[in-house]
Amino acid sequence: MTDAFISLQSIRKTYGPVVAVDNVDLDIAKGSFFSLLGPSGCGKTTLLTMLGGLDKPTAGRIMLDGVDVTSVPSYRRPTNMVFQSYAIFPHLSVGDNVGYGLRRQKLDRAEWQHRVDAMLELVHLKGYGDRQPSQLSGGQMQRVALARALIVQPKVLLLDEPLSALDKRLRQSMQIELRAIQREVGITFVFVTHDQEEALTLSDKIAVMSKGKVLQCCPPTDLYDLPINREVAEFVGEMNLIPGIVKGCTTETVCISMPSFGDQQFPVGGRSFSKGDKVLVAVRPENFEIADGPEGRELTIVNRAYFGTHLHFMMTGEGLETPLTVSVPSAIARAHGKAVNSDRMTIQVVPETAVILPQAG
Amino acid sequence: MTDAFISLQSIRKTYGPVVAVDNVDLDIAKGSFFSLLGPSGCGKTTLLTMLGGLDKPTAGRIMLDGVDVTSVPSYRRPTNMVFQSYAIFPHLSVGDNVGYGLRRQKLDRAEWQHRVDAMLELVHLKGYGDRQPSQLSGGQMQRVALARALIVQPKVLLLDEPLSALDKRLRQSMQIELRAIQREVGITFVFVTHDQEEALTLSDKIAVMSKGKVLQCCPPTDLYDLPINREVAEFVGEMNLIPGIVKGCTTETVCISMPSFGDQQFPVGGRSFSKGDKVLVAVRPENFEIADGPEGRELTIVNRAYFGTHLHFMMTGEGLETPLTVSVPSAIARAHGKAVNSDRMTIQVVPETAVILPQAG
Amino acid sequence: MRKVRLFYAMIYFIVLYLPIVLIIAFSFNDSVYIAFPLKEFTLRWYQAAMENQQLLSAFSNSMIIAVTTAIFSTFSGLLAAMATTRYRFRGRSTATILLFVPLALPTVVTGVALLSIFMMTGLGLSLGTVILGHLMICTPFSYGVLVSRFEGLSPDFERASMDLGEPPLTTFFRVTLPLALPGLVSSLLLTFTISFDEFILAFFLSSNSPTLPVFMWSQMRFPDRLPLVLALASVVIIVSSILIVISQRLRSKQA
Amino acid sequence: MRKVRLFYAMIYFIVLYLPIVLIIAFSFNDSVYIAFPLKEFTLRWYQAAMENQQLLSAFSNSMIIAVTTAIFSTFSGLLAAMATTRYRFRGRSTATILLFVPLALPTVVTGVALLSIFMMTGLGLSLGTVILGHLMICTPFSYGVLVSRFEGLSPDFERASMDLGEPPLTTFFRVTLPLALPGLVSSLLLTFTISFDEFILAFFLSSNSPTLPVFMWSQMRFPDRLPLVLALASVVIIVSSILIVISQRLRSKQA
Repeated sequence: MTDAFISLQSIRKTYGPVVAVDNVDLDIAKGSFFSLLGPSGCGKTTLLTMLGGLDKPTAGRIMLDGVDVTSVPSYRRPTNMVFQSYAIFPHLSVGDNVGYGLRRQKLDRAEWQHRVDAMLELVHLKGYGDRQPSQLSGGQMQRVALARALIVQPKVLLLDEPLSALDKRLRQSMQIELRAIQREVGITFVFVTHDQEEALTLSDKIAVMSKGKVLQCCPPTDLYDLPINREVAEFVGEMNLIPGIVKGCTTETVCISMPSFGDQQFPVGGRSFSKGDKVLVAVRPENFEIADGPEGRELTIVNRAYFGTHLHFMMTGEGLETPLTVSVPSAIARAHGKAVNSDRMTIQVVPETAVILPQAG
Repeated sequence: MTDAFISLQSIRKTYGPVVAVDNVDLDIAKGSFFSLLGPSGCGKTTLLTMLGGLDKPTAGRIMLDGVDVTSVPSYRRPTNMVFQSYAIFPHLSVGDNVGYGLRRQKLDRAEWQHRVDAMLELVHLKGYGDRQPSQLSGGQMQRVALARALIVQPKVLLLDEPLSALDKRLRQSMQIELRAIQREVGITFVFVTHDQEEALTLSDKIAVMSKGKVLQCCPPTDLYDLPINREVAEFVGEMNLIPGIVKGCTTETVCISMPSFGDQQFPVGGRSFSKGDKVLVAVRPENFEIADGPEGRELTIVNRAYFGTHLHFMMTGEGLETPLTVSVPSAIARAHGKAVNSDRMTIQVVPETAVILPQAG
Repeated sequence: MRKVRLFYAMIYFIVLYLPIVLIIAFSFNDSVYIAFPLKEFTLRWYQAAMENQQLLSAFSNSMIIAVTTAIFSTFSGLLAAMATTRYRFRGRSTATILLFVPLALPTVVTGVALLSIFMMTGLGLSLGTVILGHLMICTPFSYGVLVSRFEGLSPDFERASMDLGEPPLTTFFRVTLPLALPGLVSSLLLTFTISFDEFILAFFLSSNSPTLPVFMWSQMRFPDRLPLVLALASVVIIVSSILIVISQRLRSKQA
Repeated sequence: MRKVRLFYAMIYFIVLYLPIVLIIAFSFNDSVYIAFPLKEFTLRWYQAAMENQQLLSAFSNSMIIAVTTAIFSTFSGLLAAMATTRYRFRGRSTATILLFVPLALPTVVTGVALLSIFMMTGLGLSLGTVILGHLMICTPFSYGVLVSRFEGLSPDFERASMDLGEPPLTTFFRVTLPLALPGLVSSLLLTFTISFDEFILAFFLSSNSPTLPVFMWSQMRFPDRLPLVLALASVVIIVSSILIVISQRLRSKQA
C-alpha cells in the first residue's frame, strides 16, 4: 500500500452540505492506465481535479511519488490535465497551445520549436503548428489537448472524459490511439469516464464510484465477472438479478432456492452465506442456456429485439418480478424457430457463470 | 406501390443552395413501425417535418391514406409529432398538456377528463395530471409528449429522436414500452433516429439515409446481413472491408483474390460480377473464424479490448491497408492462450457470412 | 489578488451609493442648507411636497406619460421581437443594429429634431408629443428584453401547438403570449422607469405640462426648494428601485 | 399575420429614423428656418461650426471627459466582472442588482446629489467632477458588457493555464486579458458614446467648461443658431452610429 505511486488517503470533499467525495482511499500503480468509472455526479471528476490541484480536499492527504502534494497548487504540481472541454486557447495557434507550458523552461526558439514539433508528431498532427484552433475537428482538438499536457512531461496525466464529445466511430479509434500513446510515453494515466465500455476497453484497473464512494477497485475482467454488489453489477453491463433464499451451504457450494428457477447449487466463490440469507443470483443476459434440462424453466417472450449478432428477448414467468433479458446468438435463435412474442422458451441458469450477491444495497 | 398507406413521391427540399432532401421516394405500410436512420444532417428530420406539415417540400407529393396532403398545413393534417425537445408546454399542467389537442372537439369537462386520464394510464402516468412539467423526469416528459400526440388519434405518429435525451438504461426500457404502445394503439409510427441499434431493435422496416438520399430500405435483418453498399455497411454495425479483385465468376460462386487472404470462393448472392472488378469483401467482426485451415492467415495483434462477453482484437498483416477488427467470445479467446499485443493469431474468412460490395461509393 | 478585488468592489459600491444615501439623509434634515452636521429629523419636506399643487400635477403628467409609453413600447417591442426571432429574413442582424442606433444619439439632438418636426407639422406640444418621444427611446429596450425572452423559447412550442390542431392565431393566444409573459412584465416595468425618469425630451416636448423631472429641474433655481426636491427624489428612488429589482428578478427567473 | 408584422416593422423603422433623416437634411439646407420645402444645398453651417471657438472648446472638453470615462469605467467594470463571475460568494446576484439600481434614478436627481456633495466638500466643479458623474452611470454598462463576455468564457481556460504551470498573475496576462479583449473594446466604445452624449450631469457639474451637448443646449436660445446645431448633430450622429455598429459587431462576434 505505501509503495503506491499515487495514494489518496481518506479524501473527503464537501460543498456546503453536499458531500461530493466521501472518504476515498485509492492506490494507483506507476505507469498504469487507471480509470474512475461512475454515473455523472458520483464525484469522479471532483476526485480528478483534486489530484490535479485545481481543487483542495476538505480532508485527507494526497501522496504523489512519495511526496505529500495535498496543498501544492496546480501550477507547481507534476500532474497535467486533459479537460473535457479541451480548453484549447482560442487566441493562440496550435503550436503555441502545445508549447504553452514550456515558457518557464526558457528554451531558445529552435529548441522550443523542436519540442513542439516532436509532440505534434507523437499525436499525429505533424505540420498543424500554424493552424488556428477554430480550424480543428473535435478529434484534432483532443490531440492538441493531449500534446499540450504531455509536453511538460508530467508524472501523471489526468483525463476528464476526453472522448465524450466525439462521435462513436472516432471515439473508438481515439481509444486505441490513447492506449498506444500511453504505452509509448509510459506515464501514469488517470482517466475519468461514465462509459463502462470505454473503461473496460482501456484500463489496467478500474475504480467504480457512486455517490462519492468507491464501490469496487479491480481489473476490468473481475469487474465484469465478479461484481461486488448489486450496484456495480447493474452499472457494468446488463445484469439479471434473480431473487432467492439460501437453503444450505457447504464449503464448496451453496444451495439457493429461487421462486422462478427452483433450487440450484452454486459455487461459493470465496464468499460466506448462512441459511435464510436473502440473495440475488446475478446472471448476464448471454449466460443463460436454452435447454430442456431438469433445471430449465419455461418462460414467455414479451419482447424481442434484433441486435445484429444477437437476439435479445425479454421474458417473464412464474415467480419473476421483473422480466429477464436473455441474449441469444442469432444463429442459435434461428435454430429454435421464429421465437416471436408470446412464444414460450425454456432456459436455464448456468451455475458456474452466476454471481451470488446480497439482496441489500 | 400505390396501395401504400403513406407514399412520398419524388420529395425534394432545398434551403437556398443546400439540398436537404434529394428526390426521395418511400412507401410506408399501415400499422408498421418505420424508421428513418442516418447521421445528423442526412435530411431525416426534414423528411419527418414535411410528413407532419410543419415544412413544405420544394417539389414532390405526399399521399396519406389515399389523399394528397402535400399542401395541407400541420393543424389540419391527421399526423402528430413527438418532438426531440418534447416541447411540453411549461405553463400548463401535465393534464392540460395531454388534453391540449382536444379543444376543437368541444367535449364537456367530464368527458375531457376521462379521455386525458385514459391516455395518462396508457403511458403509465396515472395520477400525474395535476403535476407541473418542471416536476417531471426526462422519461416522464417523453411519455407526456407521447400521450399528448396520441390523444387526438392521429393516423400517423411521427417521432423525432424521442429517446436521444434519455440515458442508456432508460432508453432501453422506453424502447420496449414504445414498441408495446405501438402494438396496442395500432397506429403507424414513423421514427427518426441516428442510433442504428435503436433502429434495428424497434423497426419493422428501416430506410437508411445519407446526404438527403435513401440508400437502402428494408427489414432490419436484411440491413445487417445484406447491406447494399459500403456506406450502409459501415453505418450499420461494425464492418471490416477487405479489398479484392474478381478472378472469375460462375452462376453460383465468385472467386475473389484478396492481397491479404489469397483467393477464395464466395456465394454470388444474386449479384453479378465480371472479371477484374474491384470489390470489397465485407465481414462483420464476429464472423471471422480462429482456425489453422488452408484459408487461414496469420495476423499480428496490435490492440486488444475487453468488452465483457467478447474480446475485440485489432489485427494487421500483409496486404491489409487498415487493421481488421475481430470479435472473439471471451471463452474461445481464453482457450487460445493470453493473446496479448504482438502475439500472432490465425484467422479466416467464412465465405457464407461475407457480403461482396463494389469498391466505389 | 482576490482580496484586492473584493476591497475594490466595496469601495465601488460605497461611491456608487453615497449620493443616494445623502439624498435620503438630507430629505429628513430640518434645514434648508445641504451641509453637515445633520440637524433634527423632520418630515416637513415630505409634507410640503404633498401639498404642492404644481408637483402633484407634474406627478400625474409623469404617470400618464410613463404608463402609456410602457404599454405602447411593449406592444411594438413584442411585434418586432416576434418578427426577428420567429421569421428568418435577410438583413435580420442589420435590422437589430439599426434598432439600437437611435439610442446612441444625444437626447438633446433627438429633442431638437422632434421639436422641429412637431412645430413644423403644426402638431404643437402636449402630453402626446412627450409620449411619442419616449416611445422612440423606450421601444428598443422593450425589443431587447423581449428578444432575449423569445430567443430563450424554443419554436417547438408553437410548432407543437400547430401540430395539435391550433391555427396560428389560437396558437399565439394559447402558447406564445403566456410564455412571453415574464418578458412582457419586465418590459413594462423597465420602460415605465425609463419614461418616468427621462428629462430632456420631456423638457423640450412637454410645453406647459411639465413632468416630474422637469418640475424638479425648475425648482433648482430656488435654493430653498432643494430639500423639497430631495424629498421628492427619495420617493422616486424608492419606487424606481423596487421596480428595477422586480424587473431584474423576472429577467433572471426567465433565463 | 406575417405580412402585417413586416408592414408594422417597416412603419416602425421609418418613424424611428425620420428625426435623424430630417436633422441631416436640414443641416445641408441653405436657410435658418426649419421648414419645407428645402432650399439650396450648402455646407455653410458646417463651415460655421468649424470656426466657432466655443464649439471647438466644448468638443475638446467632451473628448477628454469621454475618453477618461471610457478607460476608467472599463477598468472598474473588468474588476467587478471578474469578481462576480470568477468567484462565487454569497449575495452575488444581489450585488449585480445593486449595481444596476443607480441607473434607475432620474439623472436630474443624481446630478443634484453630486452637485451638493461637490459643493459641500469644497471640491468645486471641473472636468474631473463631470468624469466622476459619468463614471457612476457608465460603469454598470461596462460591467454588463464584460459580465456577458466572461460568462461566455469557460473557466477551464484559466484552469488549464494554471495546470500548465502559470501562476494566477501570468495566467491573467497570458489568457484572461486576451480572451476578454473583444469585450473590453466593446465596453470602451459603448461608455465613450454614453459619456459623449450625456447632458444633465454635464450641465450640472461642468461649471464654465461645457461639453458638446451642453453647448448645443445653450445655442437653442438663439433660433438662428439652429442650423449650426443641426450640422453639429449630424456629425455626432454619424460618429456615434459608427461606434455603436462596431461595438454591436464585436458583441455579436464574441457570442
